[in-house]
Amino acid sequence: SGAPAPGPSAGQPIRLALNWLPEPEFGGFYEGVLGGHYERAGFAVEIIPGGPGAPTLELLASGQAEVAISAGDDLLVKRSRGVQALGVWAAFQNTPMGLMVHAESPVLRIEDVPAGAEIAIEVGGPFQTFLWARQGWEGKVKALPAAGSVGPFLADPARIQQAYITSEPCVARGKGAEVRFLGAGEVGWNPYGTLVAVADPAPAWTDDFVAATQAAWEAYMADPARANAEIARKNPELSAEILSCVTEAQRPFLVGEDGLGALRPERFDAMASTLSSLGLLPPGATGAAAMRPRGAAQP
Amino acid sequence: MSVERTPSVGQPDRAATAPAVRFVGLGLRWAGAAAPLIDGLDLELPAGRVSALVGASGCGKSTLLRLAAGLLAPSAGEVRLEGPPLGPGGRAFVFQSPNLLAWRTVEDNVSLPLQLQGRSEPAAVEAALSAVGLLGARALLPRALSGGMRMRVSLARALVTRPSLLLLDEPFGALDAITRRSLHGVFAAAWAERGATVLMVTHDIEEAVLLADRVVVLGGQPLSVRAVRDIPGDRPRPDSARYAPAAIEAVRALEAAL
Amino acid sequence: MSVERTPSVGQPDRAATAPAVRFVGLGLRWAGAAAPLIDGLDLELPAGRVSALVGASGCGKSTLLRLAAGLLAPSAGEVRLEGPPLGPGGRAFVFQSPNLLAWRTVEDNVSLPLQLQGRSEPAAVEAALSAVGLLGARALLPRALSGGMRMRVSLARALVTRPSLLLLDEPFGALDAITRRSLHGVFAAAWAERGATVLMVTHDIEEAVLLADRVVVLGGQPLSVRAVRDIPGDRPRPDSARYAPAAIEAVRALEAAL
Amino acid sequence: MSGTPARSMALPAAVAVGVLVAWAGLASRLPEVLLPGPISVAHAVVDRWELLGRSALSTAGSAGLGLLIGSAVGLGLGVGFLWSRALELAVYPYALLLQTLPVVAVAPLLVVWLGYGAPVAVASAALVSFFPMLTAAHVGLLGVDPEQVELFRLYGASRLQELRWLRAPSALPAVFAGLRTAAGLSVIGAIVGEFVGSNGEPPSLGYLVLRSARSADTALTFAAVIAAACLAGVVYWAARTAEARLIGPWHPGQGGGRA
Amino acid sequence: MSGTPARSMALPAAVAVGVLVAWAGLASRLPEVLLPGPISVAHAVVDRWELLGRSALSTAGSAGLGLLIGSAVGLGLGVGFLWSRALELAVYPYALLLQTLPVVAVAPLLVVWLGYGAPVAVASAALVSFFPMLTAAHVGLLGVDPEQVELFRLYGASRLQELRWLRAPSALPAVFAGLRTAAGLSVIGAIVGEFVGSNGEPPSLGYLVLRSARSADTALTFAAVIAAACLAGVVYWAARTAEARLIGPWHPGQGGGRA
Ligand SMILES: Nc1ncnc2c1ncn2[C@@H]1O[C@H](COP(=O)(O)OP(=O)(O)OP(=O)(O)O)[C@@H](O)[C@H]1O
Ligand SMILES: Nc1ncnc2c1ncn2[C@@H]1O[C@H](COP(=O)(O)OP(=O)(O)OP(=O)(O)O)[C@@H](O)[C@H]1O
Ligand SMILES: [Mg+2]
Ligand SMILES: [Mg+2]
Repeated sequence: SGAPAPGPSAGQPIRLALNWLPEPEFGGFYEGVLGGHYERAGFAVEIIPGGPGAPTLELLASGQAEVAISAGDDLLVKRSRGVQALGVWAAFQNTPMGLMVHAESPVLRIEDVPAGAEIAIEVGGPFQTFLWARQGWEGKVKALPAAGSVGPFLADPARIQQAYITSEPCVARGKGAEVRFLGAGEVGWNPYGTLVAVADPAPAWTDDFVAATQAAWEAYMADPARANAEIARKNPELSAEILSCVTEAQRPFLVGEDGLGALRPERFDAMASTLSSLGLLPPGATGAAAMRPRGAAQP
Repeated sequence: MSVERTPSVGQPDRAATAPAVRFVGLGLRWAGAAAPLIDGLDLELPAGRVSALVGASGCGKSTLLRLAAGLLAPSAGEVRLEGPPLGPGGRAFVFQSPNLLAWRTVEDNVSLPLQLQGRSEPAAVEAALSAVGLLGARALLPRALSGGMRMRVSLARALVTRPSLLLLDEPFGALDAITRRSLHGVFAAAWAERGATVLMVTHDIEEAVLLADRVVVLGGQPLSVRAVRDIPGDRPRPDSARYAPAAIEAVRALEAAL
Repeated sequence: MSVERTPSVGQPDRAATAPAVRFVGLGLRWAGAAAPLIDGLDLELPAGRVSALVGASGCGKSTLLRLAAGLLAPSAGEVRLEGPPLGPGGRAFVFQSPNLLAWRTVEDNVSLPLQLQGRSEPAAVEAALSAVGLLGARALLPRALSGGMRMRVSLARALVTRPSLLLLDEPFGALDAITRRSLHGVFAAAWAERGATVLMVTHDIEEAVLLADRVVVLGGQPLSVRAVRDIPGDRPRPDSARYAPAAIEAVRALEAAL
Repeated sequence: MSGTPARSMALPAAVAVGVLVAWAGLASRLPEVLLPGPISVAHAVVDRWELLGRSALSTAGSAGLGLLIGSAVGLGLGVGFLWSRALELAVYPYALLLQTLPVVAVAPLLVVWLGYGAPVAVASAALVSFFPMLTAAHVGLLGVDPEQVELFRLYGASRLQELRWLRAPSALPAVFAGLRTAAGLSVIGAIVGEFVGSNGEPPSLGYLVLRSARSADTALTFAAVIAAACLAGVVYWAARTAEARLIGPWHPGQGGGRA
Repeated sequence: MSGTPARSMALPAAVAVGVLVAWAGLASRLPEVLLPGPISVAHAVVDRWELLGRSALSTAGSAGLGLLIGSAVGLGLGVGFLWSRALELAVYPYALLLQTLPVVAVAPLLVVWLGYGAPVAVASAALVSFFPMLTAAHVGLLGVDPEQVELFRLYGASRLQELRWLRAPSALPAVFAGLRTAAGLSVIGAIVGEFVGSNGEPPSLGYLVLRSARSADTALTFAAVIAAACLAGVVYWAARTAEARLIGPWHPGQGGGRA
């Protein structure tokens, strides 16, 4: 970044809305606060945990958050429905989403799912729509509503279930099940995860915030202990085993071929065309405008 | 329930199917009341006869009728119905308020007691309705009736099963002189036909003397029998019997006891 | 609402604060009824006087009282209250059924009309209760009252505001002779004190002749006036006035018209 | 005295216009994904008319059947409670448990037992509609004139006769009041059941709400919500009509009694 | 005639034992993650006592406040409907809409307007408890003895006086019947609100159900469900007690009127 960005006034307040409960998938943000990365960059960050269906982009759009954590597909769809938001950084280079099967299952890759199988999944969600369209599962594989519990999965060794690498596999392992995680990225569904979004047009402090975030996440990757302790405090239902299981399991998904945090316009365009082929975006939609490369000139 | 039945013990002829009503050492105390309403009352009302109960407002006449019907359990003593057992339609009660089922027409209110015994006797219903002069109102709902009409429906309902024990709580209270006189006739005819034991609460001593074989004056706290007077002479008596010197004397005497 | 008020036009003295009630070409047809109940009825009931309405059960007496009170709108004609305007407590109605509020004690039922006018007059309530002999029952709820006691509460409620227009629908119907006689006294005293216009429905012609200045016999379908008879002599009349030859004659004549 | 028909329709019309204007105004200041405006919802209704219709029919079936089952169980239990205080003490805690049961919590169980599709929706509708009916029956059957009970006793009426000819008719006003609540609840109950138990075959309003919410198609979500309200409206007015027919002629609360 | 206390407690005890045995039997044949047995649920209750307690308190607060708001709005609207048929026609459709509104469908709106946490739960509880109260008020206020209305008219009582001294007390039995339903609904309403609008601060039963379901801690789910039912039980019995106090002395349905 060559041009000297106008320095933010001391303690620029940032409300950062998470799209889930405090968990390791947000570890870097906690590290950013605890390790003083944000403070040193002139930000006073308040992390607002979310929950199921947390409307983070909506909070951003209605001015109740300055930074919203979202996902690549979500951002594109909501932009098309009136949310003025811009992706500026992403923790997960590869989507943490995928399918989970029992370890003894003959299904080794998503393509192996046989006709007649049943998958518990967020029915009607973009991933399900994508899978059925792309894999030709329409009429062959049954989509069962995932009721937010891994109970039925554990009870049935033949069960296939939608999962996040940051959650269900570790829960299942904690319950003594051996499972295999089949990442969605391998079959072409790969939106960025834990995507940092700010208002569009981007506020002046964006680059400084992104830089601080990058530093914080690098620190978290190096030593997650302090942030994880904070996460455990905020989310006491998370057992120590699951916490460390998730922290390790998510690593490979965080760093992609572009390193940590990068955004590539082509991937947004690709996701946009995938979504429009699924009818979730108007035909011919492009995605690059939904992101801003690091250090882009201020409007 | 302390209502007991003992076998008939030589009642007069016409009482063959009707019970005598005997209150023995009867006591009643309302929940939460300081003093008992009734305390050790003894009274016999003969089988197959008409007994009239008179007494001040609030003294306990309706309560006594409820006890006789077995609708209220006495706190002490007992109510004995002496005579042949009563069938389910053998007993009838005309409550002080008409107590009609709001969702039934006049006709269906009157046929209720028959229906409860699985009987369907349109002729009996029609006869009862015509006796109280309500044939024209048979299809009306209670809300469209006048006060007196409601009372008459209640009377018809009581008569329709031709009961052996008839308990009447101020049945003619809200009726004009003519309707009343015609109902006296209906009542007398019903009685003559069946020879029922009748207990009738009335506030009208003249009426009591005209209609009853025995008039009981009640009063006091706790309730006691102030006077009992048997009225001689066969019934039904013509309305003019009201003006007979013996009747006038009886009325005077009973009023004095009130 | 067709109840109108016209200014006082030379009423007798004691009627200074009480209205005359005049029915002019009155008509009433119940919804869904084939024939009208009332059709072109004309009748005047004098101010500050007691008028008794008698007639067969179901002929329309209660309905006429409701019309006079403005509780029912006539289908034709009008009801005129001629005299000074009535205040909110200037009118009282004793319904044929006691119509008490189940959740209020006797005392609170009686004080209701005062309360509705924002008045609190414990002395007036106490006086009304004592007049009907219910001081001892003041704290009871209606469900613990006998039929006659309920009626007396309703009477006390009507008297407590000392109304100028008092509409009574069989107020003494369910009361024993003694209670009744004592209430006649109460009623007479209330009337003497205030000189109210009273319309009283009764089924008892003797009572009508004893208590009223004018007795109106109603009947027929549609309702018409069968006879009107003014009863001379100052009121309140002693109970013995019942046996005066003129009174007996009046009763006979009115019964004949019934 | 409810005024002329014209006057009585003026306020509803004014309110409807007011609601639409307020909605449109609010929507114009919020992103579409949060609150779509009336026009885009209308568009969604028109465009997806067939899907909405088919979904509404299927949800209506589940709600109706659930309401039927819930009412039957609720009214039956109400009679049981009438006849046995011990039964009431024994069963009421479980009735409360059922009323407060989050369907999500037992969704896996329901699905295992009933399979996917309408049965879960029916069960969920029955679960929520049963309690108001139970309460209504309980209150209505007990709230009978004691003197009329005496009348039935006097004639030696059996419990069943007392129920059939006295308590049941006299409980009707209370039961219909319960039915008004239960009618709407059965619809939302079915929808919640469809959230967790429907796999899109057949399409249902719950599935549609969930699906459109997931794909941020908020206009369709709102269209489905409105369809659900219309459904409830139909059940509700059917109940009101039955009520007017059955108890209108004799119950003071019906018809002309208005202030 | 409800028998001796001993007899009247025998059935509840028997049913309770029966339910426990059936539950344990069923649970032993199903995997723990689907249906935990009574013993593991009891363990969960004991182990997580503090968390359950804190969550229940927070949910109770939301449910109670929601019930209060819902009741106030429902009763107020009931009075409005009494006074204006036009208002009834104008507003009833929206009341129905609110009753059938899936909270999920408007969760983002609620969160944006109210923020995370208790406010969404309160709103959701108010949404579901308002309709039964509206219906109860509507039915109760209209179902008054017409002759008593005449009495009030005669004395020139104002609308407000008629409401306060006649219609309101005479509507109490119906309103309490509505309250019984609304009490339980407010608890489940709060829980549903917590599903969609809670971020775990403070912990609440809805959050706990969701959380434990996701982590397959079904014993905790069931413990939370039972806690919710207990909550509803407390509200319910409070309502019943108030009912017995307020209308018991004069209403036939109360106390001794049992068959
Ligand atoms: N709400 C109503 N709807 C239809 N018809 C009614 C209604 N109220 C009364 N009636 C009819 O009007 C007639 C007159 O009734 P009303 O109550 O005035 O009689 P009444 O003279 O007071 O009789 P009673 O002495 O028996 O009280 C009756 O025939 C009755 O059937
Ligand atoms: N359910 C009840 N609970 C308590 N007290 C009651 C109850 N019913 C009646 N009483 C009281 O019992 C007494 C007698 O009542 P009852 O109805 O037998 O009188 P009654 O002689 O029929 O009077 P009336 O001629 O006025 O009808 C009254 O003083 C009344 O207050
Ligand atoms: Mg009596
Ligand atoms: Mg009358």
